[in-house]
Amino acid sequence: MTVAIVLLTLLVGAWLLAVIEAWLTTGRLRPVAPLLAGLSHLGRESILARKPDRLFFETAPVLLLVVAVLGAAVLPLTPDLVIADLATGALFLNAVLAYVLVSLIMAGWGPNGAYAMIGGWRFLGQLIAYSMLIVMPITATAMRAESLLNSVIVESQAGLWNIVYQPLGFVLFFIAAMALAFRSPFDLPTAPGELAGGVDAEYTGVRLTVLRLARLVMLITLSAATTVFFLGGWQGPLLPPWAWSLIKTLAVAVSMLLVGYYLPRIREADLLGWCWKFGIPLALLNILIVGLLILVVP
Amino acid sequence: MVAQAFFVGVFGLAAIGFGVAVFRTASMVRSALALLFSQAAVGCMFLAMQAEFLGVLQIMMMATEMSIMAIFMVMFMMDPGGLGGMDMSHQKRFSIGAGAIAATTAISVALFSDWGPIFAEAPDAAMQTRELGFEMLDRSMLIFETAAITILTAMIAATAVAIPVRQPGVDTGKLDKENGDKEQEASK
Amino acid sequence: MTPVLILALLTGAILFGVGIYGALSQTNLVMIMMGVELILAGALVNLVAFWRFLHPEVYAGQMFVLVVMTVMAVEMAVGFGVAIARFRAKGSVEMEEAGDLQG
Amino acid sequence: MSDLVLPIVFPLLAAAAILLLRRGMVIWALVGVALSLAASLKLLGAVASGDSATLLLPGLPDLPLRLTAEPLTALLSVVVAAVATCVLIYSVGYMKRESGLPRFFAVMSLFVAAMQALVLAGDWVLVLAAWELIGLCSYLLIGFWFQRPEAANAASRAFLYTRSADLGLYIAIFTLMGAAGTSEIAATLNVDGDTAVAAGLLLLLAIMGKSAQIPLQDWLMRAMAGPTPVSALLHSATLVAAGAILLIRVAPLLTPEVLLAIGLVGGITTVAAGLIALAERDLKRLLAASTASQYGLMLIAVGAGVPLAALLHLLAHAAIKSGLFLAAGEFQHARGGTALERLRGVGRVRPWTFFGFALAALALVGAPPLSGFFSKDAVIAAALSAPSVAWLAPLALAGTLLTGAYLARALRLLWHEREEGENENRSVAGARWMGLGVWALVIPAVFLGLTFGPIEALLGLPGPGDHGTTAMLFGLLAAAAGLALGWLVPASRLLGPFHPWAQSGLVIAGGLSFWIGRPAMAIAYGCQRLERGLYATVLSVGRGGFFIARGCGRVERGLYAVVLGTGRASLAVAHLVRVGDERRIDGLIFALVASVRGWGDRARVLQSGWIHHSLAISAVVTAVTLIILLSASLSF
Repeated sequence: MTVAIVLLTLLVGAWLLAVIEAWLTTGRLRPVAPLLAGLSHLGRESILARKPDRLFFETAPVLLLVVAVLGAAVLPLTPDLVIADLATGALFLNAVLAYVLVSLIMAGWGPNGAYAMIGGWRFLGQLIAYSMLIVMPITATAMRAESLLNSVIVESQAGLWNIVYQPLGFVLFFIAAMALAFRSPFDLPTAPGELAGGVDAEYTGVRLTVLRLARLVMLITLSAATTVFFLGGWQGPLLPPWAWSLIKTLAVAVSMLLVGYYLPRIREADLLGWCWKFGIPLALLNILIVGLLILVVP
Repeated sequence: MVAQAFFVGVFGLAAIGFGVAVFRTASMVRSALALLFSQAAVGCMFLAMQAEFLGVLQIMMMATEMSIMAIFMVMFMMDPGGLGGMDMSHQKRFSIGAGAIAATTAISVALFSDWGPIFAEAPDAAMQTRELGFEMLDRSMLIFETAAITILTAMIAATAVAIPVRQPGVDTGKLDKENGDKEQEASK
Repeated sequence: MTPVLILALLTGAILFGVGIYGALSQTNLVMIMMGVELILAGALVNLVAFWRFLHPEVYAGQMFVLVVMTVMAVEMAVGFGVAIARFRAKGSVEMEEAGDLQG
Repeated sequence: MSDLVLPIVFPLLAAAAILLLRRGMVIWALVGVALSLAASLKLLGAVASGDSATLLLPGLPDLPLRLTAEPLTALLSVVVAAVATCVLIYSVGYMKRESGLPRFFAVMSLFVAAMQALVLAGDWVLVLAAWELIGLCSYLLIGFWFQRPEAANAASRAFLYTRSADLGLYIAIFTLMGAAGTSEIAATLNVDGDTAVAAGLLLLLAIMGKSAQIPLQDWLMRAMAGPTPVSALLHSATLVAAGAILLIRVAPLLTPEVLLAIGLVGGITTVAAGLIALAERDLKRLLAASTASQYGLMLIAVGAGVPLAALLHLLAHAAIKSGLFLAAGEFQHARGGTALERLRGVGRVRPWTFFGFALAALALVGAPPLSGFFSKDAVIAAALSAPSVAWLAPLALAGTLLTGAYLARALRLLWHEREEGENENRSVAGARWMGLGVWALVIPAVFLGLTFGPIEALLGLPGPGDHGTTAMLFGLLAAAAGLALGWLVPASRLLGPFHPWAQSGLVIAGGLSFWIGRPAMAIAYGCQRLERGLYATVLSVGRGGFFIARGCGRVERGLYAVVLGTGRASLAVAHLVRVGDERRIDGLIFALVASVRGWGDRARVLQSGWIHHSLAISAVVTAVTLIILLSASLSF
């Protein structure tokens, strides 16, 4: 039952985000367009490159989708609406999200094509830049909650949301999440304009649909994670918990889309340099500050 | 118990299968990813054995490590795609013998030694994480710190080794290559 | 006699064997490192099995697992450092071509 | 009660900050020490209100590090922090003109941290660590001006002395830990029997090294080559005090024999060092000698079985002696030197500082109602109430008298007009800071006596017994007599024949020069003698050889013919032998060489230099080793 609800929520959220994205880019609000696009993709012929690594080529989109859904599985939308509230939930989220890289490398290597491969390896460099910035802020939140259970992390923010308690961590996590979802301005693996689509350059038809769906679902998952870790999850006045989770998640997702809409694409070298020269020291500083706060403020 | 045995067995088989696949595929990226999935299966075995933290940690670490392995394969192999289907192995018979002997010895030790009393119940995951944290920062603190320092040293050492030696106006890479060839001539 | 422990140990043993085969048979430095990784994975399986079924109350066992994971990471880092240096110097990391130490 | 760590952590952080940032070091150091002082005051308050806490820090497995806050340790930590604060304030002014300030302030802060750790330590491991750190810091600080040979010399000398004495500490600690089975001080203190005696004597050795007791007092005088604030810190609260503090803390362990030994060492030191001080030509060296003598008094008190008296004297001495040193440092800046001749009459130029100096000096002599009065009376009363009065009391009194004498002498020299009164009132850089530091120490030196009552109540150690009035009487008499002698009679006449000898620092057993110098000289001398002898014998042999040669000349001719014959015969034999050689022996040798080469070739096969071969070999070797080990473990 829970599973069904969560999956449905993800689908609806994906649809909403697709609509909003189209609205932001084209300026026109067409609620049905995404569905139509998906259906039309189903109709299209599926082109296959020469000498592809068929296994990877087929697996990659599915793996991406599965990863996104698994990540959502440990995030509590309401106190009882969570598929599996693992005792190491926060860590599990990291572990699952690490497989985005794997699926992208597969997707890059699978269709025997230059652009795709460059895109895939680019994402490896991108991971080396952002992964620490995903892990460390989550560590700080877990420190405050003194637990890795996501639900406990949410409850630990009953008094004060983490976005106020550790704003530095929130900013870093927000950026890193965008880099992980490879939204613009971090869309290096699929850089339309310089890589002609990168990893999904060679994908057509059903596979492309799955790929795009997976990207949207992953955006939702990461927004939900931001909500859980920094925005107090389902907590909020007078609305029911699920509504709060939904509102916050959508707000985060839309803000991510907006940031991406207004910023130019970043260079890989710059990304690496900034993340390692400023991001990681700041993340460590954040951990230090949170630790001191925990020690000082009982 | 039965479920545990089932899962441990299944994931163990998966780990072994992928482990064998590592050395059987010609495509280097495939073998790297096979190793990744083998390690991930090992992590799932940990989960099945109720060592949740370690399992998740294994799954997480290996994803990154093996992906990096993959890119290094592509960088360093002459035929990463395995399209040429060339054989990348030597002293096969000895290796197979050694592997078989090692495996059989370990298996026989596992089978024919008395493992004393068995604990049916493991502490629950949250407790484990907590206790492991205390262990790390209380009794094994020295060991933990040593591990950390070791990693740091390894990072620095690896970087230092990988950075090219710079001589003004000389392309060291080519120079060294020629020297290497000369040496090989001399050694033959 | 406990099936699960034995199952885990068998898996560990076979992984160990496969790893040794790989480390000995491969011609490429990176592949050799893969073999070593497999050997260590077998060791990890055994460690966790021992912790779980023999001494679940002693957390030094889990600590040991963490240390072995550290060793894996260190091995990767240093190995790749050597590989890069070797590749830069000799243009390949094929062990067949690395006879410099011949005496 | 985790704030036990704070007094140690703050100076440590200050040191780290200075070393990292390399600027603002003054502020860092002052803030660190001040915070440490505040923390230890808070600690003292908590302890005074009756809760003595122990903090376990994770150290080696099953060997945790303990910090204890009991009245004694808390009080001592307060003293350390207070003196350190004053000294650092002072050194802001004193070091104004110097370079290498980061080094100075960082090491000073580290020094304070180490001392706090030693004072608060609850187990021997920590004590050892802190002890070593203190030795290192003192080395670095005494040798601060390492460009000057005498400074470097003094630093290494101090280091050698203390370190060689530390061996005693090591052995003692390991004996105690072995006997008690734990590293906790409180637990090891109730060891008894021969272990206690041995441990006590070994500890005494270490303490003699650190607090400069005869015959290891030499380095203390030479350590004056360091900056003056360093000397102040060393003498009053840290390095030299460490010995006495350790002694006071292990007092329950000491058995009567050890007590007697301690008392005697202290007594001899106090008299001998007093004589040295009386004969000194240099103000700082004089103060150093007096430090040794005062610590001798403390050892007497401990030897008499009244550690409380020793503690009181330690407190009083901490304030007084650092005050004296700081004043001396200001004089040094005023006249560019510390030789008493140079300083003659400097008191008139800097009356305020001189006033402080005089107050502190009187306090040290034991003039009522200054602090030294009470503490010294406590010491004398302890000596009188000791089982070994006959030994300790006269020595203690003599020490007091000498104290009066040399301090009076110093005061006179500082006050009297120098013959040619020229270039006075040259301004001193940072005199304001220095004066602040001096007075911040002189005032407690005056009023510390009032706090002794509460301190005794707080510590609850046994008092010096019921000889209060007699002790006071004797003490006052001795002090007054000493002052009068020192002021009226010049030292040279006072000491008479001893004077030059005392000036040279009493080198009957003056440390290195005796323990190492003499034997070396003796050996060298012996070698020279031996050489001479050999030369003579060779000469005579030569002459004899000459005569013999002449005789041989004749015999030779006769032999010539014989030799010729022999030669021919031997040629014939040689021919035969050669024939034999070529057949057998050479063949044998060649065979050997060939086999060796063959083995070498076989060995070279292993040396293919290929990684996979090496790996294979290592795998095989590992397997073989495992088999051997297993079979061994099975067979046994």
